[in-house]
Amino acid sequence: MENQNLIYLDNASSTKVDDRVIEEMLPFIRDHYGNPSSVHQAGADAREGLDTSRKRVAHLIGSSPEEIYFTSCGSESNNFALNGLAEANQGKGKHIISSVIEHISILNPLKELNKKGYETTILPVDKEGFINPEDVKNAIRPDTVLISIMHANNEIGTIQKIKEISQIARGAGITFHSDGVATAGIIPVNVNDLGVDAFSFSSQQMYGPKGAAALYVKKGIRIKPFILGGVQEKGRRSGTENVPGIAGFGKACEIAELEMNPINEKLVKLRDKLFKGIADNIKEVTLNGTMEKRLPGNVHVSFKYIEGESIVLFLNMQKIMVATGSSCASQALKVSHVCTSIGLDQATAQGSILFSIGKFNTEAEIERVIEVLPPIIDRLRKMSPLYKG
Amino acid sequence: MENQNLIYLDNASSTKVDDRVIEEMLPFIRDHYGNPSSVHQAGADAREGLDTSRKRVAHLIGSSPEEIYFTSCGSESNNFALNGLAEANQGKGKHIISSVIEHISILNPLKELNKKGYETTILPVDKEGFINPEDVKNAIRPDTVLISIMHANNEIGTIQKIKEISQIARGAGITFHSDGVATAGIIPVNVNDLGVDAFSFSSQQMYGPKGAAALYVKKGIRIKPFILGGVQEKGRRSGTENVPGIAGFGKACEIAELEMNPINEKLVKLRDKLFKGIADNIKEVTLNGTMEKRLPGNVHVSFKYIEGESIVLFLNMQKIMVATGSSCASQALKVSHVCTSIGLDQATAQGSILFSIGKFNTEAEIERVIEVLPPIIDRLRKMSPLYKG
Amino acid sequence: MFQYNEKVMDHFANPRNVGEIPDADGIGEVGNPVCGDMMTFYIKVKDNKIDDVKFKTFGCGAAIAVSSMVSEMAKGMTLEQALQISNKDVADQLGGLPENKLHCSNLGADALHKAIENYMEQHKEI
Amino acid sequence: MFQYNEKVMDHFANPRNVGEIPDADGIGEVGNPVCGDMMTFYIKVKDNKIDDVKFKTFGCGAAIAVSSMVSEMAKGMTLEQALQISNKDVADQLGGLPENKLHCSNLGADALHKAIENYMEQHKEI
Ligand SMILES: Cc1ncc(COP(=O)(O)O)c(C=O)c1O
Ligand SMILES: Cc1ncc(COP(=O)(O)O)c(C=O)c1O
Repeated sequence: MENQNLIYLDNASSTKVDDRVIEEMLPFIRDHYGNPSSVHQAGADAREGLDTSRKRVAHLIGSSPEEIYFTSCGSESNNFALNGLAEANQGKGKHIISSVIEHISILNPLKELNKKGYETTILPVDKEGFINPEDVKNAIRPDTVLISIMHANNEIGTIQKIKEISQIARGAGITFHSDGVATAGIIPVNVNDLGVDAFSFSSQQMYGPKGAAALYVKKGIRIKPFILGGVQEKGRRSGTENVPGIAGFGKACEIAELEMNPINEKLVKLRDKLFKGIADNIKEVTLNGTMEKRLPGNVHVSFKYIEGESIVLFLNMQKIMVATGSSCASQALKVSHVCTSIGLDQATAQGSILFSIGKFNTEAEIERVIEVLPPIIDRLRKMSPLYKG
Repeated sequence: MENQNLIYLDNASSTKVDDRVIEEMLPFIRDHYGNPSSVHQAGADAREGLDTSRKRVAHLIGSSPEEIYFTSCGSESNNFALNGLAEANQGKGKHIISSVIEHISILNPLKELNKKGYETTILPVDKEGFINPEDVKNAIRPDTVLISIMHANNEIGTIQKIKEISQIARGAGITFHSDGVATAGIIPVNVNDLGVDAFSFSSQQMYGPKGAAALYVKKGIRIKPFILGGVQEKGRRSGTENVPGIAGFGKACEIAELEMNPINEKLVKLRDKLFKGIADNIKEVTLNGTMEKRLPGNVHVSFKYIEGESIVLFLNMQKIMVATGSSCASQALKVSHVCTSIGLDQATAQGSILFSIGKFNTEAEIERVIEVLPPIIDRLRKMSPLYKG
Repeated sequence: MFQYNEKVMDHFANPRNVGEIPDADGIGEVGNPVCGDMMTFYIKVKDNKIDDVKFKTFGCGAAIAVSSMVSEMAKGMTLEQALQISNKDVADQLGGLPENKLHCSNLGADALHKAIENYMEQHKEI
Repeated sequence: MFQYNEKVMDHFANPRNVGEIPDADGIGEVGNPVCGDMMTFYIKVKDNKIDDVKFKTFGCGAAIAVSSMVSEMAKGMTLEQALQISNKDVADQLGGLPENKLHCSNLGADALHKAIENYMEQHKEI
């Protein structure tokens, strides 16, 4: 497909890789092909790519490089964190606290931990998608070993009150993990400010390449290794490192740190413009999430009476790429658990669309969406047996 | 470092990426940045990269595409295989058979399984590095659930009698896994011929990029998922796929399949020339492994009285890149378990060097090594307290 | 590889026979918002044949394309013939549907059959 | 980043004082092939000072560089001074060694001390 004029508004799923990131990667694909574990210069050249990246990645979140473990994707970081932290601390107990709104790469490992004898308390969220820190406090038991609450939700964009929750965790001496895949590189993250003991984040959501992600583990926090073998990543995540991917990830972190503020000013403007454009031109639209503590590029809406995949397909015909939480569009054939967790009824949840705006989007693109969208919604509603309007 | 005139003879650790592979990857880095799970065209474009690759990867080993699970590295494939196959079949029993010569990404997970109540029988090898199929037969118990024997050893290059071993496994109804990281894309592999139920292999050992690998799991064989989350890789290995890496892996497989035979003719010539050049010019050298069933580019030798890292460093000063099994050169500070498993004494094992020749190496390069090496060995020996000659 | 083929996309983008028949002889409804697909079929019957058919569908690309295809197939058929149409026939006529759409979204024939049954119940000749 | 700095590489590539002293006044040996590093130090003593020092080393880059550096540091020192040299001093003089080399390979001072002790034992003035 020609990428010309493509309006990519699915930045929460994956971002276009920044050209500067690609430049950083290419020498590690072409020339520095040595194994970072090798003693010779070719190994050293590859190792240098890792070292540089580790510093940049650490700097983005205010950690030290030694606290960064590279992984292959956000899901791996989350699996690593949950299994590794739970099992390393199981002497203390087997109770874990998390929330309904977590990514499936948290929820599914928790189910597996259930089978292994762990008990889990899955906290609800309010209709804006917030976990109540009081609920966390009340869920704590003497045998609670781990709390995992995501930093921001990738669908509805709600940014949780992580500082309040981490204080509660720290007060109770419980290890606290947060899934930051939706936030690192997008909004400011400082692991010390946030008070997290472990933090998952990923490259491909911040204009870096796929295939690289990280888990921050605070010095002194015990974690069981995830992949066993050689001593890569201090033996906690063995296997030859994806050097080009990691180098790109590092560059993406560096760029994100430097350019985040002006980008977010722009994103918030585009977001609000799109919000308004939709609300002004289309009836019976729900704006999901919250306005105050929301990811800058996130426009998550539900169009009543119609189903999301067909909206995505019609927009796709106009070269506009967006995501939906509808069951038909999910490979698992389930409607987004995030949509239902904030209280949307099934039909409304099926009609949810996420426009996730990224730094490469322009005002003209947003205007085009506002122009193209209403007739599509109208057409689908006229086709719907639920629409009586 | 300038790569001009660099003589890279560490192809067992990592290979230079073929230019055609890089060409295949670039569109997936630059243009097709969508998430393969997305419904829109950008997602479809990325998905197509995965589909094409899966077909090519499967074709290389004679499997069907549905039997291929993409992972991030050989170690992950091995961890996935051992944990996944053992746990999915533990109803049958908790005994696993493997060998002393396996890669640490097999041996370490086995130790971890030991802690979880599995018993392991770790078979010895003879001085050429062969596992005796009879030993496998004798080790089988009623509660044996899994046998894992590597296809070829990455250090000494010995190719195991996998067909004989798989027949024994099949005869006893036991799932059989083989680590083929050192063989797939290098020598012919057909999983049906070999009779394996699961097979690990990786991109970076066959002129493909780092960050992509695979586990073949025969249809009907049960395996527990490794990373839980979304339904990528049928839910057995969740997480956004490293699309560019996987696309490159596929291309590397395609190229390997087409060009393997002439490459190996060349490699065997270069290998034998290097063997001879070393043996003719340097005294007290042991040639490790076996001559008959040996990886085509593998020259593994031990120089008595001296230590490997210092050989590597002196060769590195001549821009010649090789590997050693010495403890100082390993991040784990242990001498290669492969060297000791074939009966080398500690001092000799410390002086082991692997020259792994690849398709980009030339005869002139081999000649240069033969010229440069003897004075280095001589010099180090003169420095050694063990050398009395 | 895009998940839907061209024929499916054509029926999705330009669905035939969308709408309601206010004085329908039979109405059939299948699905619900939980599974993500709902279809309502309306038929007019004349001389034991489907004289007109219209539908309304809430659902994904496959559901809309299936509805459109069924309506096209059914028009002019005798009721008996129309009752023979299976969901699989519809998928075949569309040149195939993605694996994961075969069950939830491929309900067009069922909706049509319900409409026919609805008609028959009202016109039971004893 | 190459694992060794330039100074280490210089001492590794051009080690000072390699060799044996056939009529050494003291000989010290440390390490063994299992850990991968072995060093033998030979000293000549004159007026309570280290008049000459030579070594032979089986080992990695760090081990060879450390041996070379110790030999250079020790030459001309009184025995008491030489006994003060610590492995850490040697690493410092080399501008640092990789973390994982600090323990196994950084044994030069130990070998020197053993050679001095060996000399002292033979020359105990009662
Ligand atoms: C035989 C064998 N198995 C497994 C591995 C592990 O592969 P990776 O380093 O990609 O994790 C290697 C790596 O060299 C290997 O040679
Ligand atoms: C909040 C969050 N966590 C985890 C993940 C999983 O990341 P990956 O797909 O890279 O495995 C995602 C992916 O979108 C996410 O949004």
